[in-house]
Amino acid sequence: MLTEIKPKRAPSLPESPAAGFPFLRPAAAVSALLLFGVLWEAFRVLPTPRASLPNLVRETLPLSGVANPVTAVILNFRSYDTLIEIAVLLLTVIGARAATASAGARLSRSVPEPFLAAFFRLLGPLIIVIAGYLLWIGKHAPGGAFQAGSLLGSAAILGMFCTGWAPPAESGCQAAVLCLGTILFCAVGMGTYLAEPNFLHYPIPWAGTLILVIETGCTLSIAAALFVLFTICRRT
Amino acid sequence: MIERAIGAPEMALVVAVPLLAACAILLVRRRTAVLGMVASLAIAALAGCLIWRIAQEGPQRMNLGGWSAPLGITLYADGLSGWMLGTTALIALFVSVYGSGYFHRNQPATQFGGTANFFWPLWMFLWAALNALILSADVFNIYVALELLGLSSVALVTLSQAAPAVSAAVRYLLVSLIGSLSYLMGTAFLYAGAGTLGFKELASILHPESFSFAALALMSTGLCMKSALFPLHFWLPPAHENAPAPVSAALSALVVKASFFVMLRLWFSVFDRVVTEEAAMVPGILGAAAVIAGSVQALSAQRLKQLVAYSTVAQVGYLFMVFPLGVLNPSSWTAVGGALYLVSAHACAKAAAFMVAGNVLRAYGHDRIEDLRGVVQQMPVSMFAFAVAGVSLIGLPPSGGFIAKWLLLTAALEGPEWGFAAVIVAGGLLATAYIFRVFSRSFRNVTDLGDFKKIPARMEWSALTLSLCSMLLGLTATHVLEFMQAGTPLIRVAMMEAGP
Amino acid sequence: MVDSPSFWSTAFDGLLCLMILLLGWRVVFTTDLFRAALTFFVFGLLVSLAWVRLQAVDLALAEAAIGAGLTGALFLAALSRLRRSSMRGNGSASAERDSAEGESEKC
Amino acid sequence: MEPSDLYGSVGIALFALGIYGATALGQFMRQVLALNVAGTGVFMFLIAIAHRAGTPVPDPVPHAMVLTGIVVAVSATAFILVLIGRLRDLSGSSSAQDDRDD
Repeated sequence: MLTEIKPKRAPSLPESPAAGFPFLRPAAAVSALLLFGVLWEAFRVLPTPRASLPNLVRETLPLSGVANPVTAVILNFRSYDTLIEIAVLLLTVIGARAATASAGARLSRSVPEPFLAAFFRLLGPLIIVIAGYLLWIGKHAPGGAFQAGSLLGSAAILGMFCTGWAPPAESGCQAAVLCLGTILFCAVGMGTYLAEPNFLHYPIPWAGTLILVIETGCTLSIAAALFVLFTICRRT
Repeated sequence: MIERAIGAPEMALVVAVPLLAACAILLVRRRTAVLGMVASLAIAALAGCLIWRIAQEGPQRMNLGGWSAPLGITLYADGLSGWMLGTTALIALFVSVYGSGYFHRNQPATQFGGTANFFWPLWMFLWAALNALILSADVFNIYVALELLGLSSVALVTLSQAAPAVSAAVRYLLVSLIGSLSYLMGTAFLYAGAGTLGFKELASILHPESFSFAALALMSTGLCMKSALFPLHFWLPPAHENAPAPVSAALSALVVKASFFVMLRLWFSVFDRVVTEEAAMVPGILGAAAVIAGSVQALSAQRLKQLVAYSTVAQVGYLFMVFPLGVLNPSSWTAVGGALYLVSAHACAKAAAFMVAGNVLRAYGHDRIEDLRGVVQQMPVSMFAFAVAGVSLIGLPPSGGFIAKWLLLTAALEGPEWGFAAVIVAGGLLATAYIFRVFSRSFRNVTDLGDFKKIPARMEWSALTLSLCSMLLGLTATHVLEFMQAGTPLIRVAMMEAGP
Repeated sequence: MVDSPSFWSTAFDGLLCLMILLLGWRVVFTTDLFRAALTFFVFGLLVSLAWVRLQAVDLALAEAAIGAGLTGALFLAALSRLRRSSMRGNGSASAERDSAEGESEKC
Repeated sequence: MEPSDLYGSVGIALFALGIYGATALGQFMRQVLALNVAGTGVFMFLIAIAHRAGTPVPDPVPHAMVLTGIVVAVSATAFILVLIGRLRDLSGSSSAQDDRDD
């Protein structure tokens, strides 16, 4: 069998599937073409959708606490997906840290350039303001926690390059920011049991506020997670 | 039975509590094992409450956020999910006990340069993902839970920090991501054609149309990759072999089964009117091939953990035979009951077997099968646990494995597909051969015993308890099968009962 | 929802789709990893433009920031890291580890 | 041809292309890149579906799915890149791979 053909000296080091399977490429090419053909045909004859769900979202939107339908779906109607997704983000940071824990690696500092540092001192606050605006505007218009969080994360990465600042490898504060989104989400979900009989069931008058609280936590966690993942990726 | 409109709160808590526990462990960073054990007990207790409720009140349905299904996400727990949840809780509890010994600070830390602290949060994430996957009744939510499951499994594999483990982890992650993407594309087609994501709504809308066939094929391929069905199993043995022993136990016992369970749900409820007998033969034949191929590879394995990992490939093969057997005998509960029984019996036995392999590896520094002479003299508890687990893996009475294989065999002989019966019997014979290969070495009496390091007693006893559980399962079959049918999870059976 | 697509908008869509497909092809089939990562960045930007055409502005924003920007940056960071580590690795390589080296070449 | 049909087909093509790359290519980094192309294809398909829904504003549910998917994809990519880097370090440095075999 495929996996049994191993070199004698390092039997626990598995071969790449491509190495043990000479006709892999043609087989993969044929199946990819087949895949495209079948899916395209299925897409071509797709029945006209009954647009019930978009209408349902529009009708229920006033009850959701926000005016942007995408935000309403992400943080109210299907908030449980987002809870798990924030957990996925936290998990990958922990996993990346665990994988590099025994590496004894440190971040190589980039040499700061005075011009870039000054530039960032100007740009940094601006980005933070824009991220806050994106977070706030997400209630009514395109924007929200994900866009704001990724913007903040990119700003931190930019700041690292421009000013030569390196974050501490691991600190309690960093862990707290990383966990903030997950903790807030779970806490709100369990807290809603005080008023309503379901998990994550926001009382309608509170919905807008609760969503904003969760979004703020998620923005910070997303920014921190993306930034930390980038630094681990860069570490030597 | 009537479903309660407001589901049991435990349904959300079995996901939220492990996530919160993971965060708490990350933030406190001291006495992680104590925190982890407390959390494990709490989660297991919550799962127990939920199972009790299902037994008392019937199936539970929870509309998360208060939004009912086409708009929101629904969690659903019937007898099948309750059984899976219970199996998960049982195995996970003992994996926690075993892990607290395995990653103990007095144990040789060189192998895990400081990564032991990461075991508990990652393990909590894994448990949350398993529970989320079992309870979810929404195809897109299952995608997110699958990602959580795949990533946490891979992260746990890398805890052993050696190059083979990381190499296996990269391959595992690649396969897992390809599988998730395939599943997601299937979800997209499902939404494009049916306009909803909830199980119940989909089941009433879907008909044999080209988009539903495309979705079925894409989702099933993704899930088969994740549960290592035969030609897509190449990633499993290296990953399960090189992971730390408690992780191997959890991966083999639970993670592989979770994606199988999702596939079972999809085929027998969501896609019930779409699946054809020809389509059902595909996973069935691949499963039969897996039984033979996995067993043969287990026979030629050099090391104990490798042997146990290949045995998982074979046992997963049995599970996939449920698709032809279930579709061909639509009125029959036997095949599905047998598969679910096998999930639990195999989970207990396989977790125990991996724990024993880990004990041997820890005590002797190697697990080469040829050099296992005299192990029985030094580790009688572990080897007894392996013997009991082996009986269940082979499927001898009175083990849980026997009941499971008996049910599958009965289902196979009922229908026209008696070929599957032959494979089931042949798989049992091959399993006997590879299990006895271990015994013929380890029971040999020797006077010059090798280097032996003492291991914590709980590592031996948790293996023994789990293997005894797999034996105990053989004695309670009637009650279990009755519980599994709570809420008549299979649409076909429900329709049969309601009359034509 | 689309008021009779005019010739020009259809032509623009077609051109954009062609370029996206071409760049996707280049990402997959370029052997030089550095160039592939850069191509992926441009590919992501074009994709986000396509999403604006499909009235998904917020997603286009997210794709440009995360899908193109951050993923591209991650690839470049990982590549520079791999180069550094291979430079160090070659110094102490020995014949004993041929198979291991072969494995690492595949990264 | 409606734009949603056009972009939907492109999404399917990118998906097939990426799946080919992720299975057939021999280097891990290239496989990960191909996987990202496949993911982008799926997202594009979903957005085309949302546009196709026949309502004045696109269907927000696929949009939410894509936003979730993008974040999951970037975190998975970062994780696998870290693992690949780690693998390179381990197999390039002293005998980490044969500590269990002899």
